[in-house]
Amino acid sequence: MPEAEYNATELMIINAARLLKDGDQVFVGVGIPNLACNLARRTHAPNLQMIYEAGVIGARPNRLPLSIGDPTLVSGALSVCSMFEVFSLYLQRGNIDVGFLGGAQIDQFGNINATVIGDYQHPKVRLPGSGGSMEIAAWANRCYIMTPHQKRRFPARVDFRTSAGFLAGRAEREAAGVRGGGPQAVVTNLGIMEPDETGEMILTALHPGATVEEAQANTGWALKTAAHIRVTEPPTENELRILREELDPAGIYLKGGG
Amino acid sequence: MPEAEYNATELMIINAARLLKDGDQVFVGVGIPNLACNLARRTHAPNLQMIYEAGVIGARPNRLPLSIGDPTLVSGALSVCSMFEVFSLYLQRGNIDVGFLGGAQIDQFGNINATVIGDYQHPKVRLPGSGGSMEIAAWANRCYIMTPHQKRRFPARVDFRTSAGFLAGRAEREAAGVRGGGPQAVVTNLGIMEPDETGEMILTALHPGATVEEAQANTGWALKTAAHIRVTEPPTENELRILREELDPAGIYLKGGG
Amino acid sequence: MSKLTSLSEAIHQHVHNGDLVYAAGFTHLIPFAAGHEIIRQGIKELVLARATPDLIYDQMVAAGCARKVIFSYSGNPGVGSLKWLRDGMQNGSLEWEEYSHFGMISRLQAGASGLPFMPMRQTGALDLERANPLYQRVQDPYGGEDVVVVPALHPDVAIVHVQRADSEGNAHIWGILGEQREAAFAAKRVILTAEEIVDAELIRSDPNRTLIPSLVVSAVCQVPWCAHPSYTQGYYDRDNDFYLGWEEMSKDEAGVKAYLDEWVYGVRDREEYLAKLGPNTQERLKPGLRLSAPVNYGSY
Amino acid sequence: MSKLTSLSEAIHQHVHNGDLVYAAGFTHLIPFAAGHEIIRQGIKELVLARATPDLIYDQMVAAGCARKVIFSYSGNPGVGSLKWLRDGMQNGSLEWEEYSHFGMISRLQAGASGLPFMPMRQTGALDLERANPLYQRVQDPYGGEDVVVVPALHPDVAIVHVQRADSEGNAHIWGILGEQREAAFAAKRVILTAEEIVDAELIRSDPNRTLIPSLVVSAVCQVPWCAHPSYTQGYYDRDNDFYLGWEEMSKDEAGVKAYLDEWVYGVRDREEYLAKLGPNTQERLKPGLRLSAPVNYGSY
Repeated sequence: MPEAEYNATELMIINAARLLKDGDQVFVGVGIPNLACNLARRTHAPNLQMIYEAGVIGARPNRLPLSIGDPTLVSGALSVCSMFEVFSLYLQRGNIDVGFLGGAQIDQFGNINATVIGDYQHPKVRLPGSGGSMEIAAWANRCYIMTPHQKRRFPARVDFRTSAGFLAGRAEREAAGVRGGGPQAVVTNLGIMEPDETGEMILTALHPGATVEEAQANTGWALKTAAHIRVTEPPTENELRILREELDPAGIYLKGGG
Repeated sequence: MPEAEYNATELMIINAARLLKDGDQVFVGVGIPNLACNLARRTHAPNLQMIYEAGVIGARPNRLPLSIGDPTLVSGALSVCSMFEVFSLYLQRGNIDVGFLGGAQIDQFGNINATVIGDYQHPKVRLPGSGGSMEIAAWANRCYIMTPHQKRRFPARVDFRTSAGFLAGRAEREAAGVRGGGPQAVVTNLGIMEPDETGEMILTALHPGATVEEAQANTGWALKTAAHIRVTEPPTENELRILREELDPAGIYLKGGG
Repeated sequence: MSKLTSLSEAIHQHVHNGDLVYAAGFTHLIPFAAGHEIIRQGIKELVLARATPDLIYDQMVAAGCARKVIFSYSGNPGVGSLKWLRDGMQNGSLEWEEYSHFGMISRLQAGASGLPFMPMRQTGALDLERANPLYQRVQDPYGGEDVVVVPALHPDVAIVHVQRADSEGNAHIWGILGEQREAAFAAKRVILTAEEIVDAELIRSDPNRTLIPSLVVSAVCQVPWCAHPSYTQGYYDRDNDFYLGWEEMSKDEAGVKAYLDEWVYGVRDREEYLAKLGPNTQERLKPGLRLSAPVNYGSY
Repeated sequence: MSKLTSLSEAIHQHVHNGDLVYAAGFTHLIPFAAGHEIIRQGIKELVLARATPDLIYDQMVAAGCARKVIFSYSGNPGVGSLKWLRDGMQNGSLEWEEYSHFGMISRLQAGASGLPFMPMRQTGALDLERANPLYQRVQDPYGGEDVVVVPALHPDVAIVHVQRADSEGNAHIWGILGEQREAAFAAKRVILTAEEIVDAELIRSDPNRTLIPSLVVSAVCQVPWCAHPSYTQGYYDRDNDFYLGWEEMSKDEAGVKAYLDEWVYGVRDREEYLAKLGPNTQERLKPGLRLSAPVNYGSY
């Protein structure tokens, strides 16, 4: 990548924000997904609504929340319900358009591991576990993943499937009767991967300056590429200004690298 | 019965009230069960708590409610929840000590019909149906029934089992794994029937002046009697005063005959 | 985006011949105005579902709107029976499907939760389970007793009355909650009627009170006194005189016709109904003030 | 009847060696004071259940109170991991039982509802279902996909912090509700801690806000700042500095020992903790006023 006036985190957030649609009901965690949603709201998706697994609907935070249960999410929100209710009435009921997911490993079919490196019963590295992600990955209409493009993060097969992408392929997910549409895009600092007709994640877009070779070198499986690889629009001055000046002026997430 | 200073309805309410214990959590409908609970609260059971199927806990009504969802039950109550919650968290969870039941027919084993006279698919007389009674009869620790002693109300077998007493006997109820203890007493204007060891309702008490013969003549099965039939204490002046002056001064229920 | 529209327009757009309608409300918040508008618009062949059909469904059945009722207690609470439902079931002109209260609202809870069914403990009373094949049994995989289950209910349209909402349909409800929320989440379309349309900031001042979110609402209608002769906690009392009087009024066809002619067909909308009801009745039903103590959400 | 007692007495009476404890709270209302009191009383072999173990269980595990954890997200939210839980699972010294959030709270919902199990739709992610044999499948009798089920959880004791309660334990809660209510209804015994004990009339002024009734409460304790470094909506903010700092503090045994010695063993109760915390920290965490708009229940 060429020297740029934006960093990898900003690039991912801005490209993720562009995937969101006006009116989307987004099940969102804190950190960079929160920034992507807020950026979308201030640009092309003013009616996007944020729903937090803590049970907060239509939050209007006055500050950047550190935790998913920050009190600033509650004061001035449209509605607050219990955790059981937000998972039942919103997520399981099919009322969520978009979910954001993350994890230590993402495989060729968008399955995610956020549970354990090594054997489950004898963990080499024990990770936090599912939280909400098992159900978000299953039941949101569309899921997006933001993660730096690194080989160890993209193994051909995850050690543990915390949440379902397309399993071993679209047909298997469909046979399982899982409601949502599965992962629609993995946004990295190099480009964007999207599922092909079999559910395999293939390279469909590159950010300005990034190459297919770079992407392949940082992916743990033989990365297929779309017939026509799109080059993403570079972040605009407006997008960067909103992110840096309005949303994260202290650079808590933007400087942290995601 | 001799000419008395109280009527049949008052007699039933007062005897039902005496069956309630201090601290009982009572799932209560409007009408005479409501009066029995309030009488108990003002005499021997000040800590009895009334819970309404409308989702009202610890009501403190300022007037006699006509319907089970009267607004006077809500204003000043301790807690209000949804119908699903009151049936789940309170009744099904086993938090209810006492339920009151009524119906058009009550049989030898305390099973109740509040659904239909005649064939279900081709009703001769269609009654309102279960409402909450199917679950109250099953899950309250103790159930009480108040009803005038009439042969048509006490058939050997009900046309339709809307709610379970002891089914065909205690063993069958136990085999069905039903949580609550079943009907503990049927209070009539003649006396009280209670279940024997098989679950059959037998005559255990007579009100002053009433006779076994009278009870038998008004019961649709061969009514067994306890070895020692108790004679109930007549209503006290204090009980009658509270009922008439404090609880139902307009005589809405007391004069209606139940 | 505002979803405000007239009740007449909302009914026209969202309630169609043959729909399964759930007009929610356990004694409280029963949307009589919406039922009357459905009668006026001559919508037919409806499947009318409610735990307690109450007078509103008795009137709609009498007016010829219904093919079938789904219910758990078909009475005039504290008074007697619902003649038109009772007769319809007795003479075979009205189909019905019946549950206990818990079975009925468990169907809504399953629907609201996106589940195929809800389990309930056994009650020992088998006759209704046998009469209604939608009751099923499921084994407890942990070795306990079988549970009874009912399938999810997804009404084509739910009609839900509330005290106050913003123009997008975020609604505060208090008092008896009945099955208001479950019906709204279970249904395919939701008509929300409100005593008051308020600024979104007022709704946002107490988000824990918002039981129905805009997300599930199709149309929002401001309809003061929508629930009369039922009631709206804090706004007006239940008109028990009317409930007592219905027993007599509904006794024969002439009585019902007179009522419908005067109070349904004879008025254009709830505003006219309210004017006809007159200030004395409104005065009689007005409760005194009894405010909730505030809570501090804090500014963060 | 008043159930007021000291937190120390409540813990002594209701929490025993080997108990399954559910100290509720999703980020909000986490009862740190109760966890510290359990540590001080030296209670051992506990099974600690929480959707998010959070720092409180990391401290209790570090202090040697726990035999096992039951959880669905074992991290320091927004910061990193919980070292003592992570190490315990990695080195085999700590048993664990794991769910997704929805699986975890569905266990509580089943427990609270008196059901043997709760159904959930399938998620396609089978590894956890395979790893935890308490996940089971049940056929949909209506012909749809099988559902996933989890069994009811009935904690021996739930500890639930609330904003305000009367002396009998009727409690108002607002802000993030987490699994407070479900834990209270599911448990065999409930210790309720409250920022304020208020007159029952204040509770009765807003019955829809009463999410936990006295009926299920065993003991009521007035414990201001019970939740610090977690927070109580409207009373004090989350102490994010502490959450960020725990990462470093908990890195080794010496760090944790220093913390426990100073802030747990070194104080007698929450009152001393609060005095030690000092007015500056309290001032820093105080939110501004943001009151809910009142509602009128009406006097009838």
